[in-house]
Formats: sequence, C-alpha cells, structure tokens
Amino acid sequence: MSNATPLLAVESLSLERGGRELFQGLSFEVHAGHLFQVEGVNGAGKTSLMRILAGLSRYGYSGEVLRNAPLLYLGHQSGVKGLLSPRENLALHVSGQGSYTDAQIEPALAKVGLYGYEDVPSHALSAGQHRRVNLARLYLSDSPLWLLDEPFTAIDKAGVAQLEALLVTHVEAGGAVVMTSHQALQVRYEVRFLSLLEGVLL
Amino acid sequence: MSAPGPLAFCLRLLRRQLILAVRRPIEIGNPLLFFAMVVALFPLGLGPAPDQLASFAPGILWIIALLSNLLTSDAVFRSDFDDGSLEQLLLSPQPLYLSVLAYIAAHWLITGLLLALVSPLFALMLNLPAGAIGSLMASLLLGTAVLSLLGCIGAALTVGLKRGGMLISLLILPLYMPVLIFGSAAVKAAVIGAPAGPYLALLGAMLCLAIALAPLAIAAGLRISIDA
Amino acid sequence: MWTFFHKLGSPPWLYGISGSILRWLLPLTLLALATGLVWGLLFTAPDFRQGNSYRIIYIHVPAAVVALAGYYVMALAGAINLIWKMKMADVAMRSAAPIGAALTFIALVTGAIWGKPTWGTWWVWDARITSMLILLFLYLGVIALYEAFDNKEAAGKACAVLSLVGMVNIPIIYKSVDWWYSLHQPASIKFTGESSIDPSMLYPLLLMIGAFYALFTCCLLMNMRAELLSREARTNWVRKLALSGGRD
Amino acid sequence: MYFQNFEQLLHMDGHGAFVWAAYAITVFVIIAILLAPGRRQRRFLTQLAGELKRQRVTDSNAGEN
Repeated sequence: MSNATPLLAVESLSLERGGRELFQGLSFEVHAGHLFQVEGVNGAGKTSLMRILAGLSRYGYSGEVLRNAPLLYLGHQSGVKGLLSPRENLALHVSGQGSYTDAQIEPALAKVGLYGYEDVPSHALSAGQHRRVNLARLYLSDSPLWLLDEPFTAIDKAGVAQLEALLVTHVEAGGAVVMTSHQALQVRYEVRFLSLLEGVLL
Repeated sequence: MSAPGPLAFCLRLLRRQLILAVRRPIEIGNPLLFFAMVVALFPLGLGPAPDQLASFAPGILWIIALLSNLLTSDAVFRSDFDDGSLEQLLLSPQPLYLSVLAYIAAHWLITGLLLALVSPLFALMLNLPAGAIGSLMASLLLGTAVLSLLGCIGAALTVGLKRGGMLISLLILPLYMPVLIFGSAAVKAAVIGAPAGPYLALLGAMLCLAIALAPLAIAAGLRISIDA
Repeated sequence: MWTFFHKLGSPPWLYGISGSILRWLLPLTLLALATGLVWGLLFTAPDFRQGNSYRIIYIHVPAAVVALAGYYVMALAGAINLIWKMKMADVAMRSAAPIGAALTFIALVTGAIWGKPTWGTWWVWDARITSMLILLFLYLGVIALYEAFDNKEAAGKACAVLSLVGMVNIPIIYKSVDWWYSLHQPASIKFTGESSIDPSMLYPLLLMIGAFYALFTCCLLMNMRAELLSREARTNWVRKLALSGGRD
Repeated sequence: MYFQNFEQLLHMDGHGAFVWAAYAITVFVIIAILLAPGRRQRRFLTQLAGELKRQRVTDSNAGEN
C-alpha cells in the first residue's frame, strides 16, 4: 500500500504569516485508506494548510504539494445559494465534478436529513441545514480525496455520528480524508493525527 | 456520475446565473430603471430643445449604457465570493476560461441585451432620428458585450476587497473609452445617413479580441482575489 | 546567463549593483537634464509660428514619451512576476508606477500650459492630451489597486494583471482617440511643427528624451532600493546596513 | 544664446509666463520624484536602526537577569 502513488504528497511545506511561522518543513503523504485529522489551536494555520492542500492558496508558502487525485474541498463557507433550492444547489453546483439526476440527489439529501426540504428555497433553511446541503455533496462525490475544513460546525450530534460513519465508509472503500476538527472523531478506524508543529503523529 | 463536458458545464453555469437573476427581478430591473432615470436627467440639465437633445442623443445613450454596465459588473462575482461558491468554481476540474465566459454571458444577457432591446424607447424620448435606431441597437448589442467582458476584469480583481465599488470604476473606465468612441460614432454615422457598418465591424473586432483575452485576465484575477 | 538571472533575484546583489550604477548614472542624468534645459530655453531659435511658447516641447514631448514607455516597463515587470514569480519584478513594477504617473502629470500640465498661448485655452480635447489623460487614469488605477490590497503579494499580482490588460489596451485607446479626434477636429486647431522639425530644435529634443529615459531609470532604481530594504527588513544584510548608518 | 538680455529671456515675447511656469513645475516634480526614494530609505533605515538598538538593550537586560 505504501508503495502506491500517494493521493496527496506534501514536502517540506512552510508558511509564514505576518512574521510568524505557522508551520515549517511539514512533510507527509496521504494514501488511499488514510483518515487524517489536523490538530492545532485556533490560529495555528489549519485553514491555511487546508487551502494550500486544496490549491486555493498558491503563494506565500514554500514547499511542494503534489495532488494526484481529484479532490473535494469543503471550506468554512457552504457555497449554498439562498435563492436556489437544495436540489438546484446540487444540480447546478459550480464545482462541475458530476452531473446528478434527481434519483441521485434525493437520497443524498435524505441522508443528510433534508428529506422533504428538496424544493424549499434555501434562504428559508437554517445555517446548519445549509451545511447539510453542502455535506450532501459528499454522498454524491466520487473524488477519492476529501479535504474537509471543520465539517462538524453547526451540525447536531446525530448528524456528526452519521458523518463519521460516512467518512469511514469512504476510506474503507479506498478513499482518503484530511480534515480539521476540534472534537475527537468517534470512529472504529485508525485516525492519523497531523500536528502543524510536529508533523504526523503515530 | 461522470463529470459533465465543458460545454454542458458552461450551460449549467449559465442556467444557474440566469435562474439566480430571475429570482431577484429587481436586480434585472435596476439597470433599466437607472437608464430611464438618467435619460430623464439630460433634458433637465441640457434644456428640452428637441434638436439639441437629438444631436447629443447618441453620446448620452451610450454613456448611460456604459455606466449602467459598470454599476452592475461589480456584483458579477460578489455573492459567489461571499458564500464560497467561487472557491468551488476555482477548484473545479472544468476549464476556468469557459466558466468565466458563462458568467459574462449571463451578465450580458441580463444587462446589455435588455438595454439594447429597450433602447429604442429611450432613443425616441431623446428625439433620435428613427433611422438611427437600428444601428443604436446593433452597436449596443456588440458594445455592451465588450463592456461586460472588460467590467468583469475589474470585478475579478476587486471582488476580494471590502471597498471595491469606487475602485472598479477607476480601473475599468479608461478601458471602456474605445468602446464608447466607436459605439457612439456608429449611431452618429447613422444619424447623418452615413454607413454605420465600419464602426460596427470595429466593435465586432474589439469583441473578438476581448473574448479571446479578457477571460484569461479574469481567471487570473479571480485566483488572486481568492488567495488574498 | 542563468547565474545572471539568479543574481538578479538576490536582493543584496541588486542593492549593491544598483548603488554603483546610480553613482555614475545619477550625475550624468542631472548633467544631461541641465544641459537640455539650458539649451532648449536659451540657445534655440523660436518657432516661427508659435514663438517662444514652443520651448515647452523640450519637456512636454520627453515626459510624454517616457511616461508611455514607463507603462510598458511596468507591465513587462508585471508579466515577469506573473510568469516566473520573480520578486524583483514585483519590486520593479511597484516602483515604476509612481514615476510613470509623475511623468504623465508633467506631460499633461505642460501640455495644458502650452495650449493657452497656442490655442487660447487651457484645455483642448486634443488626441494626444486626451490619450495622456487616459494614461494617467491607467497609472492611478494601478496605484489605487495596489493600495487597496492588504496582502502585498496579492496586490503585486493583481496590479500585474491590470497593467497587462492596460498594455493590450493602450494601442487600442491611442488609435481610437486619434481617430476620434480626426473626426471631430475643429478647423481652427492644428498641430504645427513635428513633421518638419529643424535640426537645431531636434538635437536638444533628442537630448532631453535621452535625459528623461535616464531620469526614469534613476528614479526606478532608487525606488527599488527603498522598496527592497523595507521588504527585506528581517534579513541580516539590511540590519547590518541600518546599524552602519546606511553606508554600503 | 538666442536672447539679447535677461529681460527678454524672462519675457519671451509675452510667452515667458507660460514657458517658465511649465519649466518650473517640471523641475519641481522631477526634484520631488528624485528625492522621495532617498527620504523614504533614510527614514526606514533610522527606524530599523532604532528598533535594533532597542532590541539589543532588552536582550542584554535579559542576559543580566
């Protein structure tokens, strides 16, 4: 397994913001089946790291990031349009990773607890429900690499448990996940921890 | 669940932008209302003499079209930037060049095209000779497309800034000037009975150049703005 | 060749070499400027149609020429920054903008002053002056955009894109303004000279154009040195320089 | 020298005010853009030197404690 090409390889990544070194010489590889949780206090640079990994930040850091697989990045903002219904939000999504039929979208929305809300204008939904619309993309996605920045924010307990189960299913099926979260994952799976200061903890 | 082809994706974006616009009709109505109101300002400022208005009409109509285009172009990427959709667009495996063109096409359809369609009404209010209305519409159709392309460059560069509104006019208005020159010249030519074709051809040439190059600048600008 | 590029990317080397270039270029520039000014003001015969007011040509034309060239320098530096991610190019672009704007300003003001005795009015929508005005707007746009960004690296890239867009547009703007002017040109206003310029007027003019180019280079290098220092404030060589009181 | 005397030079057949004003403004702007970077550089260096001195003082204080 370790000989295979990693889905994501990071080599001696360093980032400085405002004269402060957030991380230095960070190197790690993400292979199929890996579930990474990035650790660090607020302001440690977790979001900066995720944006660099996704390819949104393209300068200001030094080091190499090799992306070998299609990735799905969920950031702090949900990208859900209030004027569109959840169904339209998914069917007309700007990420352009798939074309989804109603037969695919409806079960995905049902799984994130939005059954019956498919055609309600999204501005009538709560912040947590917006996040859920966004999370429904995980059920639709066939990208092997998921980069999730604080996916549990504004999600209730049952939703968190469901999401954790989804993550395990994904990595067991040969995917990989890199995520940030302040709460420990409650999963029966080997979670690798990535510290911004010390690299991969084993 | 295969990814859509580039063209299908463009059409999807176009549809998305148009649905978003149609669901907020006031956004479509605003530029037209602006157009109507500024047209009403000119007789108040210049005096109601029909001859005088008629001789200024090509310039007036073109300047208002330009301003209403400028005012709306600021918003093209704004809401997508605010809610994070723009990040997803940039991460998409689809060619950004074409995606950007879809955004611009949507912007042109809901501002430039509509302005061109209602312009005969305002042209009559300003006493523009009826013979010039055809070339007014044609020049607006071509010219506002160029304006949309240029305006989106400014929008892409300033979308990450809190106070982008005034800045975008400073960046973009100098680039609008050639379009204004040839657009109003086309109408003036038609007023005096000269052929407007050469001017329209020049506008068309500008449109081709802008379609080829502007999306590159817009794509680069969006990547920079997302990163700032 | 590559070592040269490598050195070009090294701030201390650039700081040193620009210092030694300035040491002889700056006096030379000042000398050329002074010579050109005195020559143009005192030793040339007046134009037979415009009289003495034409003497403004010795500052107006060089300023306009170099201001336009400066925009291309700025855009080129921006392109290098975008393509090869060279930090020095960003420094150069940032440094070129205010100089170009100042030269454009000179060209505009002298043009307006020249217009009063020649055309009887301070401002004429003449093709050249209008183009200069648009060029000033383009420069100010770049400067304003740079100042609007908090993240200076992003600011540099955004300005690079904007100045490249401007560079593509400048020929179009110039051509269209030129054409627009010829369409509307009132019969009473005609540009004189130019086509048959006398050698006795040409030589000081050429000297002044050269002097303005040199002036642009000097100011660019000096601005770049100041910019380099503030960007490299955390490095040892700048600290050493600060402690030694600025003597290099 | 084209002009006969100083007065003629100043007057320039009535165009003197324009010519001299244009030249004065130009010289003024040129001097401004020539001096600006030098001033900026000096200010920056003295500021940095002061910062470094302060730092050294605090460092040596820390060393004594």
